[in-house]
Amino acid sequence: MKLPCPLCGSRDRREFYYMGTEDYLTRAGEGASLDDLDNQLFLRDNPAGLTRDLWYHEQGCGAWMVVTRNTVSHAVLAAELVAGRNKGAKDAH
Amino acid sequence: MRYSGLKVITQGLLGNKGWGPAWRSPEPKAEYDAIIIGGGGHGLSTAYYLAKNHGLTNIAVLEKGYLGGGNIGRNTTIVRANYYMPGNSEFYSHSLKLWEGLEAELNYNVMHSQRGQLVLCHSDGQRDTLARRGNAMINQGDDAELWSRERVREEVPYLDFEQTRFPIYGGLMHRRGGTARHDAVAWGYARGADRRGVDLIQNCEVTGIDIENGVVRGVQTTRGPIRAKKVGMVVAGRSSQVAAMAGMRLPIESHVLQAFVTEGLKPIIDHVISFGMGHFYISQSDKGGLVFGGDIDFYSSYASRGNLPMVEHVMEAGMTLMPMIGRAKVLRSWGGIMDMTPDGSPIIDKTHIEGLFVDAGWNYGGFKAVPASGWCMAHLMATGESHDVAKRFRLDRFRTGEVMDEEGTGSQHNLH
Amino acid sequence: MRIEGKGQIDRAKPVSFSFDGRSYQGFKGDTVASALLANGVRLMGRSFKYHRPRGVLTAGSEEPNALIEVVGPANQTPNVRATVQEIFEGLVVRSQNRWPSLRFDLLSINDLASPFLSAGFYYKTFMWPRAFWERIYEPIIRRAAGLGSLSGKHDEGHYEKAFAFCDVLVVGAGPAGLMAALTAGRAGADVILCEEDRLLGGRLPYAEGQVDGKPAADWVAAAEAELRALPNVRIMTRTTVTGAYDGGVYSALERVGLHRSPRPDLPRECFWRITAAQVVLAAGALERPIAFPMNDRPGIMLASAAQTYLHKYGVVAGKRVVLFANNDGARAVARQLIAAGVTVAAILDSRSDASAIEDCPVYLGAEVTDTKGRLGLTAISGRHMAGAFEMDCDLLLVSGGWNPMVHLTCHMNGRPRWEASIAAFVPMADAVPNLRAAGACNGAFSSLDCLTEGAQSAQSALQALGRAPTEIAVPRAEGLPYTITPLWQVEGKGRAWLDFANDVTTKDVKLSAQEGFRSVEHMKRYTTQGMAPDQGKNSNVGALAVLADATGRGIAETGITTYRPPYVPTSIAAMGAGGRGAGFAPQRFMTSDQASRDRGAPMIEAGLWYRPSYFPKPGETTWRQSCDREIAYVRGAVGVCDVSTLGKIDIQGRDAGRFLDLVYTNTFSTLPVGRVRYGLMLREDGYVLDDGTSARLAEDHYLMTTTTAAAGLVMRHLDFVHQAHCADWDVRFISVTEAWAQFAVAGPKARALINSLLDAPLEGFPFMAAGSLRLGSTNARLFRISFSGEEGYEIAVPSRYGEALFRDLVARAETMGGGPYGMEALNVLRIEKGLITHAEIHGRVTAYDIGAEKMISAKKDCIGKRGAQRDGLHGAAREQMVGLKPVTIAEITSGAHLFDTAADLTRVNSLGYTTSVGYSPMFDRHIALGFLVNGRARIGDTVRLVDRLRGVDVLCEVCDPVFFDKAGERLRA
Amino acid sequence: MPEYIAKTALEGQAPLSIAGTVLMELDHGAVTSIQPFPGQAKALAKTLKPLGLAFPGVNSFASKDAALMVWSGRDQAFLIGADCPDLAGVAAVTDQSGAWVTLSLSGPLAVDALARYVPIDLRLAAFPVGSAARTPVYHMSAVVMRVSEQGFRIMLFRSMARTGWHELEVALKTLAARAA
Repeated sequence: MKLPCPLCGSRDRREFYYMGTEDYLTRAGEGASLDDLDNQLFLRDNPAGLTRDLWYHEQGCGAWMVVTRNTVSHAVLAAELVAGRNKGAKDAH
Repeated sequence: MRYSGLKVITQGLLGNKGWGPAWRSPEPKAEYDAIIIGGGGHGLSTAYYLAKNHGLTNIAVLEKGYLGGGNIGRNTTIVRANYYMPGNSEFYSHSLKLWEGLEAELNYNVMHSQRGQLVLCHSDGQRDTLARRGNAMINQGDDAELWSRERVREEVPYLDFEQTRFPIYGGLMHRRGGTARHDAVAWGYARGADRRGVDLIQNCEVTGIDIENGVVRGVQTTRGPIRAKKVGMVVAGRSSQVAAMAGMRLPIESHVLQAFVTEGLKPIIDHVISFGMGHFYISQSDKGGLVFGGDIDFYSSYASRGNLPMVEHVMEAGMTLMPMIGRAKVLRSWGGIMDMTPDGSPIIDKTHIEGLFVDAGWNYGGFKAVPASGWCMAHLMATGESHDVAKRFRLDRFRTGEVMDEEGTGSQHNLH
Repeated sequence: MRIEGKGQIDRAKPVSFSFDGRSYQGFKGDTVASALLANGVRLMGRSFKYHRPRGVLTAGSEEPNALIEVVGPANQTPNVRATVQEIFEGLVVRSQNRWPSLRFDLLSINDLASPFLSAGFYYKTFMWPRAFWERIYEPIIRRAAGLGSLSGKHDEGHYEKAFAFCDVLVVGAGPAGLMAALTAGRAGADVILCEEDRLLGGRLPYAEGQVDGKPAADWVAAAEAELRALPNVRIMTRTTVTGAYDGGVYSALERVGLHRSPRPDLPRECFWRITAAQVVLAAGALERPIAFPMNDRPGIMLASAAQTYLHKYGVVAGKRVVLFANNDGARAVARQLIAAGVTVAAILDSRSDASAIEDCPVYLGAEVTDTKGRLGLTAISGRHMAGAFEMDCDLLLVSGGWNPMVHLTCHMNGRPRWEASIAAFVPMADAVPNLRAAGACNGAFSSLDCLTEGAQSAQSALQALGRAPTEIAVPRAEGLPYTITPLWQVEGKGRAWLDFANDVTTKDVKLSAQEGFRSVEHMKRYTTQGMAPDQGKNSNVGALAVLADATGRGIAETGITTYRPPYVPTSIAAMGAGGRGAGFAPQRFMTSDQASRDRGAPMIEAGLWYRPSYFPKPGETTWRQSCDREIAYVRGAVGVCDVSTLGKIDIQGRDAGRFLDLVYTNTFSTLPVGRVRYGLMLREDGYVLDDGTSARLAEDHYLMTTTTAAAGLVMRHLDFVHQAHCADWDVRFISVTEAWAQFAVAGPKARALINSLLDAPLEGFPFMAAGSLRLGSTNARLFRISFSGEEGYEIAVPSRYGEALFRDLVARAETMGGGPYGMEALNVLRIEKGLITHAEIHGRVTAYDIGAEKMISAKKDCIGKRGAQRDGLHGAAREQMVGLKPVTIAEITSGAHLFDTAADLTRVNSLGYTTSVGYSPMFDRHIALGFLVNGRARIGDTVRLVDRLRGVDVLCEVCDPVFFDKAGERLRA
Repeated sequence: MPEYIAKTALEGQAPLSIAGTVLMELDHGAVTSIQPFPGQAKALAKTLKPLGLAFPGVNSFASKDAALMVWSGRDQAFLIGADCPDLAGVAAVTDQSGAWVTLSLSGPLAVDALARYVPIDLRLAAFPVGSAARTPVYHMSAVVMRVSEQGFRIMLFRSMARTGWHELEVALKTLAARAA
């Protein structure tokens, strides 16, 4: 399996750490409801099909990325930097 | 037809013409008292115990493909009761007791083999953690022995005691742990349920769950609608999809777990052995193949196949622990889809919809749970109350924080 | 029997080898199978279940019968295909799964009992009495089952793994593969051509007719020469592509040293991970047998195998040959044998409408219904259009048609499609992204079709790569259509084998259907059809045809079981190459490593690191003596310990303090420069992730430390929090764990030791101070922190100076009555002070549990704050950290459980457990840290500490986890 | 006042030469990590200018005289073999000199030896001279640089230097045995 690191390019899956879906990006901070926490940490759509999940280029550049992927075919469609997800990756070196 | 050695001989003399079908192939009825979605190990045992323990016989098991085609047909067949956390401890203890009488119960040889499971430790800290677990097992009424390095060496001399990367400090021996013939468990329960009148309906996919005013009314299937007062979702590996039909979002992420079997070999590994540092476990099937596995591939997947990094990791772990298996050749690899929960423990609970129940989230550990899962799910569906040994398997425990995180790895689904 | 003038073997190089203790001679290029056949040996194995005598069926890796053990100097290798293993001088092989000998195998008694050993019989018996399963039945079954045996000794062979990348991977070097490689190679693409055999060409050299106007073998040689001359083409022979994985990754197994005499550093096998942008699958097809009664005797082989033995090895395995086939293609084998001077007694063609014109008798509408010969074929009987016949023969060639090798196209869950015109499964297009099947594996069987498809698929691959297609002239070749009339089974009295290796017969499949195991998956699992070493390559299609017949369904509807990797069985050692011994994970050594070893310290694993356990002195006979002495250094003088393995993260930027406030429960933005603070870190679910100290080195500059165990985890966590939640903050961080060597100097004389390094003594450097200093020309950092309860310092220097500083510190300590201390002493010192490690913060522990709930600042949010507020994470029902002291002098253990004194020792009464135990010289007894339900409220109570595994049952007093100097006067001294 | 002796990770390790391929430890001198603060790219470029080096693009390195600057990860580069100019307020800077071992691997077996462990495409077109990658060498985090067609600089954690050396030595011996 290969993943397209937005910085390093196509790399073998063995270079990456997997965390889970992008739900983790929506933080239930202080004062959030239990529903919010449930949605951040526990409950998942868990689709058989397209998903967006978080990978860390641990044996590479150290970037976290959101990967759009198919959980049935394992096709990888896209990847974007977590840090740049709201503004594009323009600041990344 | 009752099975026995005598019957095998008489049938053999008669050209084996007299063996009847192990189960019927009924058409679905329009209505049942209860429907079990999922004809895997857990679904079949739920149906069996609903009939046996609770006298419910107007029930059906709906299976999308063939009976036993899910994880019960693609696991590493390990049976054990070696948990530490309250909740898991009593449940798996109960399950092991059911295993111990399963052949007689089902009149089917599931080849439950209590050859002993040895979990190795590789540091003082790991040994203490194993001891804590072993003590919990004994406190629960199960068995455990703490083996020294020397004892391990006597019993399992082929491990690499000199060069392995993480030296072997000792291990926890669970004598009543072992293996069973996985397919036979599904078939045994299927045959048992069928004989008690349960309709086992294969090639019948559930496409919808009918709910009115918060009460379940039945299901839609590829073979037409079927009404039911109670519906149990027992579809580990597809739990999220089926629950979504009832508008539910589960605390589950699906992951692929690979396993491997080698060509047949003369007896060489007599126990189930688990490597504490490398996520590697191995046993030898009665046919002679080494059956082994490791961790999940770690990314969510429904593909029931994995990739090379984990394959290689598992093989490297095997080579550092027991290099004598190096020349055994892997014949086949496969993948099962695991319901991974945020604490690594399962779910057997009611849902917010009346009459709809869920048995899910078995992580790696579903096979050994088959008898008790069915026992407890049947109890829940029949009585509306959780069975004593499964009452902590609540659906809402993640919200409240009352989790059973055996590994201590936290809420990330894939870390258990 | 050798045929002169035939075979691609080197007749100038005779090779001796031994089989079952007898020496034989073959030639370089021979396999064990070809050499034994040349020597007239037909019996090579015993079947799995009935222990029936077996000879070779095939000439390749799909061989189900001729499995042997290769005996090496240190280890034997079981289940080696005699049809693949090349002979070399001194090779020793033996038969397997027989006792006492191959010719006389006692377990062949099973064959007589076969009526009782039908499919699934074991599910119906061996149930009574229960205890007999493990004690009697299972051991007998296990001993009877299995094939070859492992030696039980460590595999001392050398193996390797490697990565490769290419534009076009061509799998198989038959006509389609050669043509694909030529096409892609000429266009300049990087090509890897993998061929399982030692020779290129596949079956093309055996074909009748010419290619490009010359003998096929010559065309192959020319193609090979051209490919070898292309720098962009890499030819890998003896290399089987074993699996297709995501992202264009293919696994391949190369036999590097298996055909050579062992020698140092020469790997036996190499496991390749090949990444290919495009793939041409040209894996060919395998001939399949026919299930006729007693079709398993030595001397019965596939027609194509006989063709291979003839052309490749110059061997014919009999003197009087009969061919039994249902298709035209097999006739060529008979013709070639006749041309080589072999007697072909008859061609038995099952079709009644086939041609009867050959240079030997041809019988149409013919079927073999029985065979004779205990250890090898002597005669057959059957029927044909004119009636029944009996015939003497010692070699029966069988061809039931051809199965395209669709395997790789199924590795990503693709399903093959039934193609009735060739009575075989063919690949679905696009079953594997960027992979195209060509030639026989795609159901195109003529030489011309193979060459054409090879060229075309390479053209498509080039197009997909964005390369300009080149003109390709496909050479002229035989293009005859393939005609076949399916014949799956022949009715008759005896058993007809489908799966030779697993002894599955047509009766077993029918019984399976009779008992309701009608799904192809049920049939497979019930009968074990296709689960043998050949994974059903020879038998799956035939078996499901029999099942289809038994259940009244078509073959397409019946479907086929899934092919999964690896295509050929692959040794664990090859896939796990490099993992042996220490290779499983990198070894990490501290800068003081050699200095510690010089002092005889046993080094123990701490994660990937090696740390000294203790430093023995002459006269000490137990580790406890050393440990107690080292504790005394710290409590009474000064001890030195390398703590470099702790994670160190350098954090800089205007928002550095703000960032620490987010990841720690407590506040760091208010920490004064030059000070250190203890911090607690939670996971987002509210449980403790890690703890450690962070120092503020400058206004915008912090240095965080983590535990050794969690160093990588914390770095990943910080990266996540930063990139996910505050990417725009002005903060940057990097691991400096490896950059600094850091040493704890602790004890009443610690300050004196530190001062001895300095120009001027330390002043105004209180507990939890941090600063930089210079040691000669070396920069250093000093922190006044303690993990022992004594006045303590940690001094850090750039790693290059680590060893020198450690040796100096130890030498200075020794002059002051102290010295180095190891992990054992460190552990006791910290237990005495109730300081936690990951033994305590084991992932299920909350800040509340360790009495640190107040460290969660009320003034700010932090990671894990919301999670930690949940009801389940605090309250009296939770186990809280306490200290435990035996009431009497007695050894206690970590991992013991805690009970009320009057309670039964049952799970429900277990109130907690111990996590850390050490012998404290200060208290002259063992002390423990542990967790106890509502423990803080129970200080002063007596509980029962029970370790049933180790026979410990001791009354303990519950106490504060800080066993002494709770006020911290000693460390602030 | 003590004066301490500095040691590289593999101090005293003699170069290994197998079939014309040489493995040796390089004393890389000073290594400084440079992580520009947000919005400081221009200021950084200006400060680096006197060195004749720019902050390297992803997957690359550049050298000028004895100095080398290599991209070492997200928002991060290492300046090697030169003193780092004052970057206060411009970039976070740490001394990494002792944190790494640098191995030089060069010769006809270099690519094949590295391909035993490194999961990236090392073909010249994909990884030309001047390329750098953060990628593992077997199980070890590394910075791999291609300095010539057959020459590589490999940076590994100092603590793993012995393992790294051992692995490469095994690969070279294996390749030599294959060719024999």
